[in-house]
Amino acid sequence: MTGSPDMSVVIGSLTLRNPVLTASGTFASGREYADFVDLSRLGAVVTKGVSLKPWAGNASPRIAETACGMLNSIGLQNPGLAVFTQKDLGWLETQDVPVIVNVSGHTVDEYAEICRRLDSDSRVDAFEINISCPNVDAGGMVFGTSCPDAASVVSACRAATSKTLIVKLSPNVTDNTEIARAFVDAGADAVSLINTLLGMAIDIEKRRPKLARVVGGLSGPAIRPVALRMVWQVANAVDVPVIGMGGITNSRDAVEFMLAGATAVAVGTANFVDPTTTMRVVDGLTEYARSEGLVRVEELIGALET
Amino acid sequence: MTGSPDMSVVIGSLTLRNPVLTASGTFASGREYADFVDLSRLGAVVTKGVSLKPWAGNASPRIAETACGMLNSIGLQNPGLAVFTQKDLGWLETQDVPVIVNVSGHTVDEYAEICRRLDSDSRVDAFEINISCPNVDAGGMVFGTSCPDAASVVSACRAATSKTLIVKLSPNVTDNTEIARAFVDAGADAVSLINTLLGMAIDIEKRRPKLARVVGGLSGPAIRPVALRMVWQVANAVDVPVIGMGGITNSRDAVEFMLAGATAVAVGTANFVDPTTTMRVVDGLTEYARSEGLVRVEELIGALET
Amino acid sequence: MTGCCGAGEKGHAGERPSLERVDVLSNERIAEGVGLMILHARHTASLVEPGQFVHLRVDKGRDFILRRPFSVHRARGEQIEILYQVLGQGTLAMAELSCSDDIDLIGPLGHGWDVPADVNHALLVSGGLGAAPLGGLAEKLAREGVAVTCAMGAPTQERLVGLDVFEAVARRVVIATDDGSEGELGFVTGPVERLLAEGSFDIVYACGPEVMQRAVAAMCAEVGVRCQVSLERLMACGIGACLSCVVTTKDGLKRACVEGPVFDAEEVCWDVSEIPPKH
Amino acid sequence: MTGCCGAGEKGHAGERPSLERVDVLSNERIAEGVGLMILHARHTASLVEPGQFVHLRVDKGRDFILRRPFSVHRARGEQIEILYQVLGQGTLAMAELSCSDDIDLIGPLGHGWDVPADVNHALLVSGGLGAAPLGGLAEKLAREGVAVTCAMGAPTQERLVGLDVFEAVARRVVIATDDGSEGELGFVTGPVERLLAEGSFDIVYACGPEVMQRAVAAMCAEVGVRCQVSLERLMACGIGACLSCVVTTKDGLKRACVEGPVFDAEEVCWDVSEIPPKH
Ligand SMILES: Cc1cc2nc3c(=O)[nH]c(=O)nc-3n(C[C@H](O)[C@H](O)[C@H](O)COP(=O)(O)OP(=O)(O)OC[C@H]3O[C@@H](n4cnc5c(N)ncnc54)[C@H](O)[C@@H]3O)c2cc1C
Ligand SMILES: Cc1cc2nc3c(=O)[nH]c(=O)nc-3n(C[C@H](O)[C@H](O)[C@H](O)COP(=O)(O)OP(=O)(O)OC[C@H]3O[C@@H](n4cnc5c(N)ncnc54)[C@H](O)[C@@H]3O)c2cc1C
Ligand SMILES: Cc1cc2nc3c(=O)[nH]c(=O)nc-3n(C[C@H](O)[C@H](O)[C@H](O)COP(=O)(O)O)c2cc1C
Ligand SMILES: Cc1cc2nc3c(=O)[nH]c(=O)nc-3n(C[C@H](O)[C@H](O)[C@H](O)COP(=O)(O)O)c2cc1C
Ligand code: FES
Ligand code: FES
Repeated sequence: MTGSPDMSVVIGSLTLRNPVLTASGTFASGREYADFVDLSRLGAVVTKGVSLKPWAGNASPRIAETACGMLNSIGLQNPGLAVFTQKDLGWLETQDVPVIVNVSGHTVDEYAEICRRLDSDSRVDAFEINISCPNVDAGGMVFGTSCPDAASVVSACRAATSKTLIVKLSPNVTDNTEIARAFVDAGADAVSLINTLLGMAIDIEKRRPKLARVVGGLSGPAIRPVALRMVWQVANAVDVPVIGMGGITNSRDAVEFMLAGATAVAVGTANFVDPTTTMRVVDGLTEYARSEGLVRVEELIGALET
Repeated sequence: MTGSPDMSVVIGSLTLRNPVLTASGTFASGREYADFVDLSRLGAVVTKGVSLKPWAGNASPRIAETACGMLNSIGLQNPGLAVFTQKDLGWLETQDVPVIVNVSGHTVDEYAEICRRLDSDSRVDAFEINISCPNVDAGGMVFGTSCPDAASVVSACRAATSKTLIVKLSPNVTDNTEIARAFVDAGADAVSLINTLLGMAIDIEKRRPKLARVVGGLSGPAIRPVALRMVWQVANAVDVPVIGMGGITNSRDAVEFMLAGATAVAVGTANFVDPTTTMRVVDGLTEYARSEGLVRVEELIGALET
Repeated sequence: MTGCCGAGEKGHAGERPSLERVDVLSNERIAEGVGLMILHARHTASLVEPGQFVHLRVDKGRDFILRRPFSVHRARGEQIEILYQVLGQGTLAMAELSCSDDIDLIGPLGHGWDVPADVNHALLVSGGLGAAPLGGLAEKLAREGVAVTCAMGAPTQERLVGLDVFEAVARRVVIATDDGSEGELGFVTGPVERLLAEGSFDIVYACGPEVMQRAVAAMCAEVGVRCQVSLERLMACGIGACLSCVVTTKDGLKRACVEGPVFDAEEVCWDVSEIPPKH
Repeated sequence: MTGCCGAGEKGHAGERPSLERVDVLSNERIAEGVGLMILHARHTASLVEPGQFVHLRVDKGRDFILRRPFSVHRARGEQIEILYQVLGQGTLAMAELSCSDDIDLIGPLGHGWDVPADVNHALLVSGGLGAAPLGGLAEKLAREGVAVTCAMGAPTQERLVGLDVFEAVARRVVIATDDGSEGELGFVTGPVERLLAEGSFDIVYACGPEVMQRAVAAMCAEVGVRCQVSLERLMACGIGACLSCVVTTKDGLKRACVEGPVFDAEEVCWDVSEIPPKH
């Protein structure tokens, strides 16, 4: 079609047909959304976090609603790598969409082992290393907030795979730019942010936390300004592509993240609200690019004037 | 009145008639709110940040609205200590309410000097040291995110005054408990939190930040879960009273903060939405204490069951 | 443009949930704190089975963001009925909807009541709004020639809902209220125990507060009668993707939105408390 | 319970702003993208001076939280009129209000137009919705025997508002539209320049886009005629406490919500850009 902008973007060795991804843990592996979303129109599917062995996750209640947001303490419940490889990758193979596997672990070795085992699996296009989940005791955010530890996870994964390696950053830190630089030095091809902000809610009648685990991760529109600020800071600090997320609900939000420096964006909590959100974002972003007369959507990346 | 709960709480050497304060910068010195609020029914007025010399603040636009919240980059505009002492304290003297002066500075000496000059002023009941403002380049958050620097501000202020010293914490850090402990060691009688979360918003038509200063502080209901979590963490980490704030809109929110461990609460952004919010919170909190059969509202402090 | 999408993608045209814009046909207060909303939901109405639910969006432009799950009380023609209790901001917003407003829903969702082929006489036990997902079941059982007895519990007579539906099709309806303002005084578990002792039921369907369901499940186990329950969990996605709604079962964690909300009572690990705090 | 509170606390009973619950008496689309809302605001209506504004709350339970400032177009009896342009979520929510809805406002607020005692002939210059705060001023001037001439600018004839009010009291009304669909083609600054050249005005009151006000201020300075302008700033509190609305003046920063929105054009440092980004 003449006049229609080139929507593709590049992350590591991957070329995505457009910059719209799903945020890990909010889209499972996509099967549940296939009734609402044409997966072949997504930039990529980012899977739910997968660990080597099955994880049971946290006790319920696992979610609580907050002003323009929600808290979750799912705790990376997943059936483990073997089931994931068979069931989820088996299904994703039948879909025409790049697959980014979100990797969780309790130890450096666990993270690396998952990358190693999937390195030769052609159904996997990239890894997103989740060292920033606020909902697990060992691993997760403990790694994500301390530079040396986290960087060693990244180095180990780098050594284990030649596929595109994305590292997901925690927002619960003083300075994300420093951490992002350490990850890039350790071999990350791209960084993604933000994971959820650690938060809490209380039932005042019962005088108990609304989440069984007491604290959980805040996501949704409420966190968008914080996410956007961090994407802007990190995009200005590193030379690799940044995948931006946090409260994206429509294509206008996606444009904000790209202007701030994101090469791609991911839609998370908004999938729960409207399961067709990713499609609306793809359509709206394309329309915006067209109306702004862009040849390539990449022209938006970091195009903020300050 | 028999059966009515004792609403007073103690912060340092101050006994407040109830736990409801105003959050600095959202209530000026109270004069503008006197049409809507009976100041003698507040626990205390916390003034707008005051610096030694006049500060011009940041360029406009200084605010932007976000989902269930707002960004501000006022930048501590204030006429300086001399004008403050004459005008604001002069007016506050005529009101029957304790006064907590929020102190800003560019250097350790500036903070201490303000405390020193006001130490003998009987119109001042306590200081809140703001080393956590995200909106000024020197001072402010730079201090608030680094332990040794911030602790030296607190020590210097401690040496300069025998009045109650409250230190206000930044939420933009990895671990607030560590910082809070350092402040208490340096002489703080209480800590208050949270200040605003650093955030950003973009006008996609103009491709420019919505705030002239690019980034600003996020406040309002959106940040409440993060604020509550931090109050809970800090209250469990230090032995001094904690003043909780961040998105408090009604008395139910105030109860959440007290259950999480706050001795007092402050109402900020909600004043802009409904200038009578503090009065509603005082009434609602009293009613809640009564309906729960409390003798003293203090029974709520940290009464969360986890 | 989004409208009813996706159906058919998997070759099961019409059997999959879809996102449907629906019109409110009526919305009335029918008991103390309880509303009955009738929606024109062509797709869902034609497919929904008793015990399934819809995920309603009532939050557009509001300060809360999640959908709210509601059982379909009854489906008739192109319409579905929702019986809802006004509890918090979501249901308050629902109560403000009026005829001609349009909202959207995802449906039909979940696994509804199973009716084994050999069932002759079923006992339906409801507590409060637990009557909601049992309405369509009662009608279906009656249509299929299964004898239906209902035991209904409610706090007060003013808060008893669904009675007309049950009375129209049930052989017998027994009522208990906490204050005795209708039927006998006490919990519904009293009459249930007596009814079970009569020994004529080959299945029990229960919905209501989780403690009530648990007690009914225990009584059924005691007398060896099959029992199905419909469990409530906090739900974000409603379609099986987020894992916020898990129920601990003897086979591990199951999602209430896909594998439930109806579960075999025997399957459920009742001692694990997962009930969301309700006022 | 909160209702109209505070007034009187300072002994200026009735001269202070108050928080007022008000009923919407009517709310109609009167031009392309423009609504006229009439509110029953007893307190504010009795006190408001031309050029003052009210801070409207239209956000209850919505995903945006701040009030929205609007000039009072005209006050009559216990009613006030608000002329508003639908721009974003706040004004969209306003457009959805209907008769019998109740909202709340803080008012009257700000410093309105000053009418010096020696004024004989005033020129009122409006650009688009700039007509809003000038409506009441035109009527007041006419009542006080001051001759009024109006120069109105608008993008198109469909978006010209306030004409009837001006025509009822003004000696002369000159119109310019960007597309020439009403009056002359071009910006309102064209006719203003010619009018000023006539030399009969002893004051100019201007409201509209800031570039227009700035241009008018410059022309007035040129010919030595006093000029007042009404400036818009983003406002959080609206009552002088938050410092979000500052205007850079020759005497330093002033708050548009208290010292303004009307300023002496000479006072304003026009080269400092503080205009909020409007689409
Ligand atoms: C499959 C399913 C079917 C349901 N069917 C019905 C029905 O037919 N009629 C009916 O009245 N209610 C039904 N519910 C419960 C209904 O979803 C909640 O009452 C409703 O979401 C509360 O929304 P709210 O905004 O008014 O309350 P909120 O302000 O969100 O919460 C009020 C209280 O209700 C609890 N609550 C919130 N959401 C849920 C939820 N999803 N499940 C259980 N408790 C919740 C909260 O923890 C809180 O204590 C069903 C729930 C599920 C999971
Ligand atoms: C003292 C004063 C009097 C005003 N009187 C009128 C009036 O009589 N009629 C009228 O139509 N408008 C008036 N305005 C402007 C009006 O307040 C804004 O258009 C309105 O708040 C936009 O709200 P929204 O939610 O629809 O737009 P938003 O979605 O909030 O924003 C849409 C656009 O309008 C801009 N905007 C938002 N708030 C303001 C504001 N307070 N001032 C200026 N621009 C803003 C935003 O930056 C954005 O670009 C006045 C403003 C002030 C300060
Ligand atoms: C229910 C839920 C589960 C999540 N699970 C994961 C996960 O497994 N791995 C991960 O890296 N992030 C996980 N996240 C974080 C999201 O991917 C995303 O970073 C975050 O929610 C912010 O985006 P949003 O505001 O658009 O949801 C989860 C978020 C939610 C809400
Ligand atoms: C407009 C504005 C100005 C503020 N100015 C100050 C200040 O001068 N000193 C300070 O310590 N905090 C300041 N704050 C932070 C508030 O006191 C409070 O910590 C924060 O807004 C969170 O509370 P809230 O969500 O209730 O507003 C300001 C906040 C706002 C919104
Ligand atoms: S609600 Fe998301 S999996 Fe059940
Ligand atoms: S709007 Fe707050 S000072 Fe003007």
